[in-house]
Amino acid sequence: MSAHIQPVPFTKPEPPISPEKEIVESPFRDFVRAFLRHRSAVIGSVIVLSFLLIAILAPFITSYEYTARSQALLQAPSVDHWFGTDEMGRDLFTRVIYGTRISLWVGLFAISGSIIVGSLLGLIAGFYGGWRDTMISRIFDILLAFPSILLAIAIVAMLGRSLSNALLAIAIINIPTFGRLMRSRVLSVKSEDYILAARAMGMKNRRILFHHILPNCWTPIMVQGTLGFATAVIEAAALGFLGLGAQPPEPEWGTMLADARQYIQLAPWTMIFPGVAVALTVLGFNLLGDGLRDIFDPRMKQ
Amino acid sequence: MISYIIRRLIMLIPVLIGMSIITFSVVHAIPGDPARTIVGDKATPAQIQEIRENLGLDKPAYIQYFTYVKDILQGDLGTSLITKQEISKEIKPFLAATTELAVVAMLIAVFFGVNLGILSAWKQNSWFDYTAMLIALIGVSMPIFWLGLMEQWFFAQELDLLPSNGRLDPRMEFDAITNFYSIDAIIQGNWYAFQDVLLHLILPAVALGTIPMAIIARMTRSSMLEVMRSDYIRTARAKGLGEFWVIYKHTLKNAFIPVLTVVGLQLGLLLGGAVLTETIFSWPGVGRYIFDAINARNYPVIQSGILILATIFVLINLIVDLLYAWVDPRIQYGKGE
Amino acid sequence: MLLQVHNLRKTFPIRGGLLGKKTGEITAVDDVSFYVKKGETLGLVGESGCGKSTTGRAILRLHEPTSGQIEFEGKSLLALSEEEMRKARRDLQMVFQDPFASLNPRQKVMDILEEPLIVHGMGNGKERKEQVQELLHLVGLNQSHAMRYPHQFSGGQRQRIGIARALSTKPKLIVADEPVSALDVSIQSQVLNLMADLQEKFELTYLFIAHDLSVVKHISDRVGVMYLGRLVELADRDELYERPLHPYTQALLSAVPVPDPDFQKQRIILSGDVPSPANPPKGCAFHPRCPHVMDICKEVRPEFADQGGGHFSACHL
Amino acid sequence: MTQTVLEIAELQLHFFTDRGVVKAVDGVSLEVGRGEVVGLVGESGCGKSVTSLAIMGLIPQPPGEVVAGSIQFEGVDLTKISQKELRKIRGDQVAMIFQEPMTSLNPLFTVGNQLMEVVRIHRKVSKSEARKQALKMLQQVGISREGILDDYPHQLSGGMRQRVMIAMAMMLNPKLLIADEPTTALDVTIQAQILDLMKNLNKEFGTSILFITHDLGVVAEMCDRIVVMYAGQVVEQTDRFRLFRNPKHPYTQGLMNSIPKIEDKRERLYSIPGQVPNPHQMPKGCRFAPRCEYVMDICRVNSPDLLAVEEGHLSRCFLHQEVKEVAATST
Amino acid sequence: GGKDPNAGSGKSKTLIYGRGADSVGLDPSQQTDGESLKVTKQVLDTLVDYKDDSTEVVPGLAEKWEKSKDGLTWTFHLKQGVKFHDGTPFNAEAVVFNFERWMDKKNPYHKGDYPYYGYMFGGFKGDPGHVMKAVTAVDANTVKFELAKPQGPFLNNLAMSSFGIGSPEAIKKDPEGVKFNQSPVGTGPFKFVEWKKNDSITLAKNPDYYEKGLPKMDKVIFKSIPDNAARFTALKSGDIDMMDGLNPDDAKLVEADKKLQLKLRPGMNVGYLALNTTKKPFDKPEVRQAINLATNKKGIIESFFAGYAKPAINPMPDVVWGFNKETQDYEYNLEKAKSLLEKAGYPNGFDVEFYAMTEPRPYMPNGKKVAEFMQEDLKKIGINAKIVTYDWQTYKDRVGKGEHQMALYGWTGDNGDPDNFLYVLLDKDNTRTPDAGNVAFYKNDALHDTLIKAQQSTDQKARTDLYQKAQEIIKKDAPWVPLVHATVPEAARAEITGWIPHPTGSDKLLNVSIGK
Ligand SMILES: Nc1ncnc2c1ncn2[C@@H]1O[C@H](COP(=O)(O)OP(=O)(O)OP(=O)(O)O)[C@@H](O)[C@H]1O
Ligand SMILES: Nc1ncnc2c1ncn2[C@@H]1O[C@H](COP(=O)(O)OP(=O)(O)OP(=O)(O)O)[C@@H](O)[C@H]1O
Ligand SMILES: [Mg+2]
Ligand SMILES: [Mg+2]
Ligand code: NI
Repeated sequence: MSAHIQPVPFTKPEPPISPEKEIVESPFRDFVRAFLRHRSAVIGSVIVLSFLLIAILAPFITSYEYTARSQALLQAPSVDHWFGTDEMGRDLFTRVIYGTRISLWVGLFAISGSIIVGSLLGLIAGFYGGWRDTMISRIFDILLAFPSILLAIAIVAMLGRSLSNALLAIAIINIPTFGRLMRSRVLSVKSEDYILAARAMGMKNRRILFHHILPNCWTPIMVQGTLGFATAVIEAAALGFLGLGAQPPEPEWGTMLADARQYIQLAPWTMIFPGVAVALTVLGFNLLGDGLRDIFDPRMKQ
Repeated sequence: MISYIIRRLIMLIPVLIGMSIITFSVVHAIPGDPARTIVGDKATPAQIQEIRENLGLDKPAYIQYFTYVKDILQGDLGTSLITKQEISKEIKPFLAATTELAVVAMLIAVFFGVNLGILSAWKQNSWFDYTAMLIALIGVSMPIFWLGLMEQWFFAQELDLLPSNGRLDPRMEFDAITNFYSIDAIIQGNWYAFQDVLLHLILPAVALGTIPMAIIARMTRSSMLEVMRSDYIRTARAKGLGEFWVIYKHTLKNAFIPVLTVVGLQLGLLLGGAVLTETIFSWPGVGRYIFDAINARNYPVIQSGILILATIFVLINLIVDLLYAWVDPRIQYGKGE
Repeated sequence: MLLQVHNLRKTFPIRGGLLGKKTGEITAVDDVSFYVKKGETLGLVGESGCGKSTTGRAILRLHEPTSGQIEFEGKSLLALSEEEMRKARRDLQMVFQDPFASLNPRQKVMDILEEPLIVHGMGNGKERKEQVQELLHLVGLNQSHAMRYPHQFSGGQRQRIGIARALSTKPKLIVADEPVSALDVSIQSQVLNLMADLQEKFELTYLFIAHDLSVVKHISDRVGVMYLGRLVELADRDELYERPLHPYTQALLSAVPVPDPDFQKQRIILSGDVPSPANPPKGCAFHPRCPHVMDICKEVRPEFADQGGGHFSACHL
Repeated sequence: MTQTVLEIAELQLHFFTDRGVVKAVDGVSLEVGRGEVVGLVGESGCGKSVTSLAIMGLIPQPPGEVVAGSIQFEGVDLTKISQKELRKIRGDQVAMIFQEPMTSLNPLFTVGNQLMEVVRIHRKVSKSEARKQALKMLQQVGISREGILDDYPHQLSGGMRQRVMIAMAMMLNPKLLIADEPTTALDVTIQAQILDLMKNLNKEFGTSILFITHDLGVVAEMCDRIVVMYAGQVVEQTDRFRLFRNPKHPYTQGLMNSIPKIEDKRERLYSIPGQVPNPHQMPKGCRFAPRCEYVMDICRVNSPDLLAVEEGHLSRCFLHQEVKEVAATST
Repeated sequence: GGKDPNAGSGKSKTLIYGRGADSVGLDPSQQTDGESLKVTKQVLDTLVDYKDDSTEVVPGLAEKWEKSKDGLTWTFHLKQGVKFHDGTPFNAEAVVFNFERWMDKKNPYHKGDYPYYGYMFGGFKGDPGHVMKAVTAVDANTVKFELAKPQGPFLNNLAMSSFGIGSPEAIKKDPEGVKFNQSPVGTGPFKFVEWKKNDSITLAKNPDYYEKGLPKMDKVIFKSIPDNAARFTALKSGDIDMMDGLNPDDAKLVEADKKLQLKLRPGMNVGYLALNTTKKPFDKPEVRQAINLATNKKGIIESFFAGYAKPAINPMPDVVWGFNKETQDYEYNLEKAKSLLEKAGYPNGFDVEFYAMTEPRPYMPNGKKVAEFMQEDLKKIGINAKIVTYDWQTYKDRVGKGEHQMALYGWTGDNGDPDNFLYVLLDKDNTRTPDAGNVAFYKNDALHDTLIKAQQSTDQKARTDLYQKAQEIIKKDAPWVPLVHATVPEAARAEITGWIPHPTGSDKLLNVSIGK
């Protein structure tokens, strides 16, 4: 009657863990899946990719040249000129399309510049601490306390007005954002157990820095970079608006807006389309950045 | 606490020194000089040379810098090269104008941003949430000068609802006492003027406040969501606390801490970053003042102006840090950190 | 005698005040001395914050000790230069409490296990790869696991990886800092068995830190009890569990819940909390909670002395 | 037992996540009698907390949802009533203590504020009255320092905080106290204090306690009856003596055997092979089958029911069901 | 908003003048910018004045005057009974006081810089070129000016707003030389009331003004609205009554709007493209001529001046006497331009930097656009122009140093004398860096002789002939592409009457009123 199962003897050999059949996914595949599930990331990347395509394919999208004048001055949008024409009779659609190139260029270069410099400084400050940290942190404080647009204006005034100098100015004013982010990230990664483990393993500082700390710091930088991209586009437009950015006849959106400002009464479309283009690009990057942040944020992970 | 404040103020010194050096070098590296502005478009070379000498611009840069620092240390912010006015006096109304604008913009931003953020977080993933967050995103995506122009065109011109520019109807008899017009109007008991001042503030403040509002709304939302997931909110619910109190008492106070940082940072940025808004709305503010000074190579104004703005920026952030301690009892400055 | 620790002390500064001056000290480890024999397991127990981890880390010089002596195989570790110490770490390895936090989330298991070999210049590429396979096998994982990332494992598996990594350089001493605390019971036993097997196989020596007294008892040869930065009792396992001398050890042992409803014993319920290591009580650190407190305890710090047969205790009783 | 305070029947609780539906609780039934201490044990992730949160109506929704089953508290089905009615019961008749005393108190409000809040939500009393009650309750849990009411949580040690949590839960003398791993984050000596305290409260006030833990030692000490969960299901349920002396389910047996006993010698421990199944892909049939030593063909196909092995001893295993059948035919 | 403009402030008649920038200072002798002088014109009167719509000289504070035969002594008879705003009397002493203050660097009240004085009168006391030998009071109402050498444009110079006479008492009360610059005291139709920096300057009617019944307004407010579009919006919504700096394109809108009226300010200016003759390839006259041929002035005027400008043929506008009507302009002919280039040895064109100003100037409301426009045409003849911009200060600095190859530039006449255009802008004397006035760095000895001869003559007829000849020489050498003489469009609300925009840019608002 007593068919009790007896407690299992302790000496029973331990069965090896069975190899699992479930498909092993790389973090990249994981990321792609999470990404595709994230609505704003997808919408954002679609917008960004479209602008990227527009930038690349600009000459094929429009049959006009962005400097080509016509007799039709300040014409309202029509079949011939989808966005109308400007005061020199140039096709606005074409100019907006070509403007994409400039804006993306601005974002890319300004932001990669500030990421490289900012991260490097932040890395040094966070990892080595001590006087290096104090010094670099002060530099960040200084740059941050500067009224950034005024600093940019001064820098451009100093170096001369051109797109590349505007880029440089934008890159400089964005350095502390990335620097501080990197520093705080390094500080937190530095105190992780796996860094301690790496030291316990007998690794050299340099190896720890580049193999263990750096790879674990780049996600927030990437997120911030995407958002910074958006900011840079707006900043470039602001500088362009003040006449400090791209020089004619480059169709930079901010410059176009500045030029169009006086036609706001007469030809509002000259004002609306470049403005919408800026807002849309920036929106795309913001959506993408937001999405990436959610995806990378461990707190958002279930 | 006091020692913490002192420490922070001491830390301000290297920042200001670095700042003054950078400003000085950048400003002096800009080609051209103030002598030309002073004499205008026409002048003989001899005249220009003479003015340069009068201004001490022919001396080596480091001597000019030390002279400047010496003056600053004696509390002398210098004299505008163009107007010959003392900067400390001249800048006051500009600072006040910008501060008034920035504060109102910030109030708008905080009020709408925080409430939008709360509602979004509360109704997470509802259509309200999506719309609010989309609006917030569009808010940060718009160049403010564009927004300002559009606003002006639509509300001032097409609808003729609000004044398009300036701080006050110039026909109004009005004494600027503190140069915060809203306060001045109250002091003088001039309610008509007060109303006018507020009306004039609306468009520029909305233009200026849009980005901070959007940032605050997003920040509030994410920080609310995070706090709402926390154990102590679960505890509050487990006590049987009503949803309203859970949100506005237990969650908001905790969620507000990161928002506070954003508010401080943005307020600082608004003060120095209002150049474009000031230009579009003819707001006689400090951003425009320094911007003009850059164009005129009015060295002392640029230097002292930026120094003042930076100091204010740092002070605001210090105040924010102190507010933390007030909101969050866990933070105690001056003790072991 | 593999490891000898004499009067180890580690303090952490408390910073504050004007310009971040040092305003105080936390004495995390205070005057701790013990030895570990080759091939044995010394268990270290105590409540949270009493300095167990700090002791473990100070021995590996992951926290530079404030004072004291650490002799490993007769050589003083503290005398080594940074580079020499780095090389010496080959023989001294560590297993961490949180198997997730201690594995770099961006490295594949392959890289995690291979890296110590690279660092210490062991073998060429092919040999290293082979060795990694062997390690995996040793801890009960298989080849296919090598290309995965830590987050794709369960807690128990991750801890196996942590152990494999510690083993990779064929160390002589392994400091295991609460290696099973984060694991569920059914998994915990897998890991404990593995550790025991490996010890046998490679003649490993363990310094096993834990707060679970039953786990410590299960795995250790000798057990040390820490309280507020100090070692209060140290003895052979059976001796300690059967004849605890120090009132704290007694209370600790009595407080352990026993999974047996029939088991009845008199609990010693201590009053109060563990004091802060920033300002430890004068005299015997345990006196505010001690049921047998005497006047002398409040003034004089008792000596940590051999009470006979290698049973050390620090108590005036 | 005379009366049940809480009766959960066939509770189904699902989380609708991006990766699919997680059946976190899959047909759990249990009951708690008046004055009884019921232990709910099981490994991490088996659904203990979720079950207790469901009682409080605190399941994060979305993604969680009670899809089926009932939770009867004093004859009221908590899954059916409105949030408002539920709020009235919460904190008053049913109270809860959470695992992490460190994070379960709001850091920005004083201890007094948070304690008094409970009273003032449910009773119309003055502030000073609430304060008095708070102080009294704190004394009950062994804190007599009056100044503590004005302290902030971070100024207290873990043990103190957990006492405050208990005081908060006991404030209104609830009929049912749910304690979700209340001592896991604490040290052994402090844990002993807290367990002692809870036992006393149970005796003194007759509060029923649903005690959730993964520590079998704690269960053995505290609970009258024990419910063992595995992967969202109850696998065994009986009084503590029977459970410890005579565990029926292979999982329970395994669990017991893997604990290093304090009196045991240094030998190999038993270990349950494999690991807890992934909640997204539960095995077909019996959920423990992949790890079970006595696994039979049927176990991989059908899932067994929770049936009485003997009076007051339920188990979810085909082994026993066979046994029962045999027993039935033999008599 | 369109609220009652006079609400809340009684029933006084207030005029609001919207403009692009604030004044720098209000002591006219220290200022050179138009925005300052625009205001001081209302507050401080000058000895002689310009006519309402031209630079012809009419009596001001001086009723009449005579000059000696040799042109070295000028005697002015002052109006009587004129009072400064502070109540002190205006008399010969006051005039002498003002001139002493300006010309004598050792004068205790000579604080700061007096750029226009030095510029118009050849420096200060003691300088070799200084024209003014002595200014003395003959009696209470008579002032005598003795000159060191005759000066053709002497009267025109005196009429400039910069030489407005201020109250000596007020100046003496301000030994630091700061206050007067902030709140000037003169004899003009309006008194200074208040200055809100970067915002508005308020003037009130001077009840004691010597012309009875004037001015017509009780109050004039100068309001700065930096953005052109915003200013126009403000005008349309009634926030301001009149404005300058209208975008040329908006002129059409003004004309179409019944509530507004368009005002055209005659331009005594020239906008031009300076070709740096010392730099390759502009050292070749053919190249310069080719650029001239490649310039579509009509197109530029259509696009950026909305038609409100005259194509420039000579370096000076036809409102200035001595203008050569005979000069033939280069036609717009790209083919011819190209062949000229070929002839000059540039069959494939060349690369060049094209300086363009970004700040709107009266003669060039949108330099960058003009450059952009020309860039297209230049491209067609093979010239690849890269547009370079700087802020105005840097721009002037670089151009003054001759760093440019070609630069858009311009000039607004000060006193309506041809010398003020031709000598200043094109004589070799003015090619000295770093502050050259002749930014084409054009050096022609024949031209130099002609201009110097004209400068020293006081015979109008002889001067006219000389200047006509000069213009021919210039046209042939083509150191510039003269582009436009801009008529500056401005706007006011329809009810505004009596506003006559003056070529100098400073209008007396004496007769302006709202309604009838
Ligand atoms: N890096 C550090 N800086 C300052 N104080 C520290 C640091 N590390 C540890 N401490 C302090 O030293 C004391 C001992 O800490 P330790 O981590 O060694 O305790 P433990 O016994 O391992 O506790 P647990 O069981 O919680 O792991 C604690 O009071 C802790 O706060
Ligand atoms: N918000 C959620 N979203 C999705 N799944 C959840 C959520 N909360 C819990 N779960 C799932 O429900 C299951 C049960 O979780 P629960 O917290 O009840 O476990 P537990 O038994 O309390 O474990 P522990 O001992 O770790 O506290 C887990 O598999 C978990 O993945
Ligand atoms: Mg530890
Ligand atoms: Mg749980
Ligand atoms: Ni039996």
